[in-house]
Amino acid sequence: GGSEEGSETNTEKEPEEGTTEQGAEGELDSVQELNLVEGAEIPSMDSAIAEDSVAFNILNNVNEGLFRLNEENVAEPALAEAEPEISEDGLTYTFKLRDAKWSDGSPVTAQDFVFSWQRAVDPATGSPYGPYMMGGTVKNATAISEGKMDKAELGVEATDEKTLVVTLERPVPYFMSLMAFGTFYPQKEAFVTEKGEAYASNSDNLLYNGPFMLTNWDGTGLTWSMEKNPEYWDAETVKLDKINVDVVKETGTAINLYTSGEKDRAGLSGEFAMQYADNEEVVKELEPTLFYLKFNQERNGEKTPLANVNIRKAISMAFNKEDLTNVVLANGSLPANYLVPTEFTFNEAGEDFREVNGDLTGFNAEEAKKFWETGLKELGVTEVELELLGGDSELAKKMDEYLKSQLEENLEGLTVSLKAVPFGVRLELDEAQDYDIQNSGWGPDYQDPMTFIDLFVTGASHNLMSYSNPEFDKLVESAKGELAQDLEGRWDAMAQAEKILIEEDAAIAPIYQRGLMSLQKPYVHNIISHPFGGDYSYKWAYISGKE
Amino acid sequence: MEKILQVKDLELSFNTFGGEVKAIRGVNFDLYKGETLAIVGESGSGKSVTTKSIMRLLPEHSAEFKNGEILFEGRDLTKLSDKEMQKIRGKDISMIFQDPMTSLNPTMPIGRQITEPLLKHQKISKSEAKKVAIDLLRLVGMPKPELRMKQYPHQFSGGQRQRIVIAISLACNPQILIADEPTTALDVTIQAQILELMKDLQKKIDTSIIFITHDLGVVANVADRVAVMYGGKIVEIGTVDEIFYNPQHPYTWGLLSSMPSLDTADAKLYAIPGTPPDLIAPPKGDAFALRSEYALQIDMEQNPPFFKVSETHSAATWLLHPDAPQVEPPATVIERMKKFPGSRYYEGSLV
Amino acid sequence: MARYIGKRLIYMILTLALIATFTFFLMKVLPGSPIASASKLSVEQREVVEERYGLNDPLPEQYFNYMFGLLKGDLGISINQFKGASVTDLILSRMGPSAQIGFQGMVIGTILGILLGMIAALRQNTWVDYSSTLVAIIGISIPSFVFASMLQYFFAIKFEWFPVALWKEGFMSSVLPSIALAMFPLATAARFIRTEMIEVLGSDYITLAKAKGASGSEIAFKHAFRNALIPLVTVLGPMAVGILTGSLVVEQIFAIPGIGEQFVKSIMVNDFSIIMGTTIFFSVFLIAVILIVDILYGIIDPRIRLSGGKS
Amino acid sequence: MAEKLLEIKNLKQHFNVGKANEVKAVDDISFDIYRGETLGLVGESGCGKSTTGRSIIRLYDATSGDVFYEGENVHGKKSKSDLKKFNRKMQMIFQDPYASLNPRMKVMDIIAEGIDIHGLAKNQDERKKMVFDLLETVGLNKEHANRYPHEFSGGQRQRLGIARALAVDPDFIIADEPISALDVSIQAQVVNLLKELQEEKGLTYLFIAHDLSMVKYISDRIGVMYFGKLVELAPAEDLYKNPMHPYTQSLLSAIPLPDPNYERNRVRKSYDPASHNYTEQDNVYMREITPGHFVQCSDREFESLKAAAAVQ
Amino acid sequence: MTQNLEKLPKGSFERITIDAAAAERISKPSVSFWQDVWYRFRKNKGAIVSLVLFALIVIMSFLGPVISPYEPNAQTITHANLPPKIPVIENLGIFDGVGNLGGTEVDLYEMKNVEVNYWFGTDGLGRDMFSRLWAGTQVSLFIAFVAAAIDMFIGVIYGGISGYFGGRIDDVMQRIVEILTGIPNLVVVILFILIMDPGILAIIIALTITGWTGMSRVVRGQVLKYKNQEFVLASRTLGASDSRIIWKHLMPNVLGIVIINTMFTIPTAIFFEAFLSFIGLGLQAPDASLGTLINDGYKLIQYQPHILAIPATLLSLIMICFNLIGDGLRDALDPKMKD
Ligand SMILES: Nc1ncnc2c1ncn2[C@@H]1O[C@H](COP(=O)(O)OP(=O)(O)OP(=O)(O)O)[C@@H](O)[C@H]1O
Ligand SMILES: Nc1ncnc2c1ncn2[C@@H]1O[C@H](COP(=O)(O)OP(=O)(O)OP(=O)(O)O)[C@@H](O)[C@H]1O
Ligand SMILES: [Mg+2]
Ligand SMILES: [Mg+2]
Repeated sequence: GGSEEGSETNTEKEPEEGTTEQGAEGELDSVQELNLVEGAEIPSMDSAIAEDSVAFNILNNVNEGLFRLNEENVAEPALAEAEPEISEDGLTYTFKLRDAKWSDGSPVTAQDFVFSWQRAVDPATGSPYGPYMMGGTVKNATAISEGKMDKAELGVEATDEKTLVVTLERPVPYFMSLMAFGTFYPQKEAFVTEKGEAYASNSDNLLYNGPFMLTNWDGTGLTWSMEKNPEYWDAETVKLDKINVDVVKETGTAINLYTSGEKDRAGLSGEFAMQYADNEEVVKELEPTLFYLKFNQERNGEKTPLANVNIRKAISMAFNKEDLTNVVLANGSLPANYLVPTEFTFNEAGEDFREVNGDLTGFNAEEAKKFWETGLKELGVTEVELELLGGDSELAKKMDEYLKSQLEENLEGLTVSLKAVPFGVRLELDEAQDYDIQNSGWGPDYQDPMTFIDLFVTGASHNLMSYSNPEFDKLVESAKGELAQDLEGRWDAMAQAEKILIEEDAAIAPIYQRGLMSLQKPYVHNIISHPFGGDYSYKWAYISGKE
Repeated sequence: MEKILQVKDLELSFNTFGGEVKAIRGVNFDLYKGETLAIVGESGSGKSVTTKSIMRLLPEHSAEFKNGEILFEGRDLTKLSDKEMQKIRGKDISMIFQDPMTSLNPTMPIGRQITEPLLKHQKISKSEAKKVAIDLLRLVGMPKPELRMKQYPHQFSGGQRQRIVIAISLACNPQILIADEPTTALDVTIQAQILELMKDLQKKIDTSIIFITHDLGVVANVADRVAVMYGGKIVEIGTVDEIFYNPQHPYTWGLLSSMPSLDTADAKLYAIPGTPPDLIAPPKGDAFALRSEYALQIDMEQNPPFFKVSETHSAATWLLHPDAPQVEPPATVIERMKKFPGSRYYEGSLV
Repeated sequence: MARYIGKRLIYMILTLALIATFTFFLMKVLPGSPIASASKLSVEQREVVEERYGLNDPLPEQYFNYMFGLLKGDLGISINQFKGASVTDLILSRMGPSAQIGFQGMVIGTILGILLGMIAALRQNTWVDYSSTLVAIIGISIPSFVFASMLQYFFAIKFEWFPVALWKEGFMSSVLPSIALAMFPLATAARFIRTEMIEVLGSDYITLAKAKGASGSEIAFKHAFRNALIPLVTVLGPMAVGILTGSLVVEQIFAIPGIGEQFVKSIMVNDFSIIMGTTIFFSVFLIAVILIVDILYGIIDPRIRLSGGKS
Repeated sequence: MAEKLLEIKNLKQHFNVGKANEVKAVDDISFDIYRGETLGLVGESGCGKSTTGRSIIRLYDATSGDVFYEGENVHGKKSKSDLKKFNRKMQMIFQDPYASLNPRMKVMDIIAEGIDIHGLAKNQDERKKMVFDLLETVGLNKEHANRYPHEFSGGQRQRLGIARALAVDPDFIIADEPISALDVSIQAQVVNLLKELQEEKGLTYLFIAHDLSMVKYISDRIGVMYFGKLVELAPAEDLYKNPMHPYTQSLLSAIPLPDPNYERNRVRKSYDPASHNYTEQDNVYMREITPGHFVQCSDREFESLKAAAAVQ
Repeated sequence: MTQNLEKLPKGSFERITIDAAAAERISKPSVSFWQDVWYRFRKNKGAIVSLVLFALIVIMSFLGPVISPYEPNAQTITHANLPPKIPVIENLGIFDGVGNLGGTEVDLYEMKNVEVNYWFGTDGLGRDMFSRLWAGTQVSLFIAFVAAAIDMFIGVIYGGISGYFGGRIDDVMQRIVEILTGIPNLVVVILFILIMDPGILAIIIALTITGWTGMSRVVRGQVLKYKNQEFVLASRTLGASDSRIIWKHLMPNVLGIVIINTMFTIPTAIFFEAFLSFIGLGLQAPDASLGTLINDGYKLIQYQPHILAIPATLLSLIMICFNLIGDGLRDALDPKMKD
């Protein structure tokens, strides 16, 4: 989850439809080996330190938390034996652990969870995701991460070997899905302390409790494997014996490796998507990742023209998203007129949040012009110059060029200057609020509309554009607080908030929801992709029909 | 005496951006066995080109034989293939160049440079060639030749380098040795040593030498016969005494008079006026006429043929034509020739 | 000779120290924090992290710590690209493939380039000359990424002679990348040698060699070659830089675990210690190449050997 | 003749001082040059002749020693304007007629350089006229002013060099092998020109060469150098007739003369510096043997030379 | 050697007097050094053709965007990804608007109902490649020339000072150059581009930072060679100041090699810009340069080869031109090639 880099569909993300099964489950091949590529190295395999998709993806396959997303992307008990007992107030969860083992043969205990969670919030660990995921959720997490409280006060407790009691700060309806996230995985204290600095520095300095074990990873290398973990409690389900991964940063190279049969999957990013659009082996998927323009209302302590709501509205309506997704991106992305992605969250009745809340804005050059003129009048100017900050990948640049041309064409008197910078620099500029408009993206951290909506409350760490609407804040607050257990009311509040954000305030201008395309050999079956956390599960995957 | 080389009506041009440079415009001479023929003449008169054309060392893409033949052992060198020519070079005819500083390969030990022609032309082993090379170095007066074989040219002085070049040229006991200003870059003392060395060696192996220089003192020292070149032609040829004591061509006169002798008094030196002819558009008639105070009308129109002065002496000047007015060589020349201790100048003995 | 090299080594260390200093302070003015997830970290956490990497010490202290570490061969630890990994180890592990393709590329390129240049010079102003010049120019006109992609497409996918990418089949894996890298030295060498050969072929000692009866090939190889090589040797150093510069593209396209590709990434993500480490490594390499070149120079040209030994 | 124009005292010029490859190019030489005379300087290649000339004219800063020009020390610390003044009085002609003219400049500008530097012409017309006059002086004509050096023959180029030196109207000219690179037939042109100019303008020359016959012809007195030292200095006739130092004798014996009969009978003397058998105690310096004839010798040699001279 | 001559006309043997001045006359017309260079350069066919071609490219880089009916940055998104189509030439089977769509060859113009022609096709945003190509050429050449000019400026001054004053100054200055070359120039350039806002200016400055070292070496070498030449000594004996010697004597002689060197720096600069755009540090969109065009195109090599092929060809042509012009100049300026 987290900020998405540019709009380039990173090769490391290789999702696909949850169901890619070609016909019925055929005969299994005798060799169950899968060959994959990754787009980047593994920066760290320490679940407390991990913050990138590569690491979370591997963690998802070599380790396991209390819950795991299943083939339908529903969180189901994994290391937990069954659904937890939840207290009336929704604040206390009691998990019973099943008899699972670490790859060294020792049992996974409740204490392992306590250790790793405490470790993750401890400021001394420097975990980026620990405080972020646990803060405001697990009791005392925020205070601990700020160094105001001892980590032992964290709301997690092992009452015995197999029982874990979690106390929350507030009721969290989506708490179970959080349990599938890497930061909440257990770590064996004895092992971690024994290894010390060397912990997680290579595949031998790690313990596994998931379907696979990481092997052949030297800590900085471009190649590694995952081998079936015989100690895994559900080893029966796992069919693959081995997964070989190589880091290939050039999409073209990955495709060439795929073509030559060395690799079984290759992502189609950027320009390659349209070239292979009609290929039979292409698998498409819609990701719950949304891209939008952030309008910075205050730069260097001064109000920007974007502080004017009409100007924002004008801009958000002034570009053709259909053309953008069909022609410029051409990778299965959808034009987005919303913040919470489609096919991401569903209510009790199984209705998509999107269907409930509908489109909140849209391309309309006429309307845009009207707003623009009103806005200009209010500002008392005829010309506006704005800087559009974006990523430096080919596709991001191309998209920004398109946006520039569209905006300038549809809004008279607007000049857009483009600024393409590497991801790191963009984060820096974002933090300093040193931009006018930013082409930005966000992927979910858990399966709830809130993962998108609370980004924009006043002062939120991702806001960074001086957007503030008390009404919006209140709605979010209530959804997080008093309505936490009133699922319907909460749902409505979030829908209301999204409306305010986009329709009324045009605080951001949604652009598109990312679609992904990749090539996958027909003999590969059942790789499951997930909307958040680790991108894939290979637990159920198998090879059939290659021989 | 046996003629070892005959150059007949040689004409050669260079094709350059500026046009066709007619560097050699009909050169005739014979070279006899064991003699030293000196070629003198001012800069650009075609001395080097003549000898280089014998060796066929001129740039192939620009130099062009227009006419004539060079007969060596009955074969016309101008018609030989490259392969055949390579067999002759270094073995039958070898060459020494003007500048000892640049004519040795700076990155090759001198031993290898000396043995190269040996290994190339004689069927001998490396160690034998080495022995021969050491002997050669000793012959040219190089101390400690064994040690010096492994050294590089920069470790030798100019005079020593020139000796090495001479050793190389003598390696295969050539029948003809062409020395193109071999001492110009050296100072007088070393020059004298080298000249003595060459004469000694000639006595030992009986080669014929073509010696190019424009220093008349050197000519007097080494030559048996002298050819004077001007503007791409030989204008006078004869034995060394004939040229020095009985010169016939005004250019030869000019040449002789411009050199001060050690007792020339305060009198002004004679200087040939003007500049050498432009060989792209050589003047009609006698090329020297424009600079000569003895010019005749006919010099402007027709090329003078060779007039025989004696069996061994001839000159290409209209002054020798029976109808031409009798002219005296310039006073300075007469003066000087008279003063020479061995002067054989007879007054009024032209023709 | 030993004294000369010793002196050069001391000199090398001085140069390196200056380069390290220069890069160090340059890094400090770079925008962006080396802590990638800065925005997610709380102020307290940030401090902890900065403390760990010594980023909040006063600048001079950081500098001296770094330089001191350098003396011990410690290039620090990676800040974000490989959290906590030793940069020295990282570079050592990535060096091999880069060095192999770099070296092979250099050797192939230089040898072919020399041949091409010699042929061109010996056949000056003929179609042979023109086409060899053309080959050389086209070689450097096509950007290396385009060239590498084409090599991959034709020789790996179409003809299946070599692996497409990855570093798994030993020498075979290194062939295409080496060829891609060879283009630059090839073109440089070809042009240099051609010019130099023409010059050398016009010199007096070549005429003397001809006068000895040496044949065309003897003249070219025995006499002219070594002399024409001398100036080429001096550009070998810059050429090695060219190879390093080109290698990141080639490494990326052939998915080779090399140092060049790694380096650009570290710049993009501001991984201070990797940038520093790699720069220093590159500089060491470069300076070493220059030293080797100078020694080579002396071997090829005896005139230099003497003065080199003296000074 | 008696007026000393230039006094050179204990001039030393060492290169790469303190290094392994130190060269004592000029090693403690002293001599005088009289107004209006030509002093020839001969010696084998590399013996320090050019260095002597260049040190005198301050192209090199002398390692030690003094040069007095009209009694004024020109090697002391001097202001720029003093130096400029001095530059006008002393000029130089160089050996290589090809290297001594800037190939990218027209003859007009080459010759006018001194005029420009010293502001000798009031305006362009005057400058032009001065150049034309100079060209005429050296036997060229004004058409040549618009040409580039490469269009001239060697002798003509050397004359351009002379014209350039004459432009500032000097009293003293150092001619550093002005004819060595020239063809014999052209050497005469240049030498004649130099002589003429001397007569006309009363110039003083230091004439450097290694060819004794030409030096003898042009010089009044001749100095012989050997390895950075002056070994003999005498009136030209005297030196030629009665060379005293063995090196001079060897030099003279090596000059080839354009006379075949003479050449056939020539006996060359060789010089071996070891033959002096100098010891540490020997006081070797220049001593006057006969009036005006100086030879570098030890006490012992001095006695025998004196005796020999007396016999003559 | 015949002595029997046919009868010669009367008066043949009259003595004539020759005017000595006439003998001194130089018959050839006066040519300046540069005329001479030009004369020799003209003889080099390759160089002349290159020069003409390059002039054409420069003219086209200004004219191209004007004669094309489309603005370089104007997007017609419905016309995206069209192959080249040129009215007359299309009959030859090339530039006929036929492109690859899902493995089959179809006339994309017909398919997309495009009435107009794009001579060099369009890119993914429906921009006219023809005008973009020339606009890009303009930018590339501009970068190259400015970089070369600055390079030349710094390199000449630096090398000149270092070589002329020599001694300790030279020592120090050379050490600095050594250190500068010791730092891989990629590092410096990338760091620099990160410090500055990316764009033409950053690229030019980055190129300038290290680019001049080569030039300074060359100039220093030349100055060292010339400063002890006799014509410089002559000027010194005349009392010339350092600046006079540098400007009047050294610079004109160094100029030739500087020009030649520049001929080779220009393509290097163009090339380096292309390389920067590969690693994402090139020009800012939507401006195009040959480098960015090639970089955009190379991923589409199989699908729309023209997007790569056209700028790559032009880049190669420019490189070839400069190299041949450089070679030609070197030959023409070589004093040994005196006719
Ligand atoms: N490679 C060449 N291309 C064009 N012209 C040439 C070439 N070599 C010689 N020449 C011309 O041929 C003429 C004769 O030259 P040559 O070298 O034989 O003169 P030389 O008598 O040896 O003079 P020097 O005494 O200066 O050596 C000259 O005008 C020269 O310019
Ligand atoms: N700048 C310098 N640095 C070092 N050594 C020098 C320098 N100039 C001259 N020398 C050396 O000083 C010695 C005398 O040189 P100089 O040029 O004065 O000799 P020369 O008598 O003029 O010789 P030539 O007749 O060849 O012109 C030579 O050994 C020379 O190598
Ligand atoms: Mg010659
Ligand atoms: Mg000298």
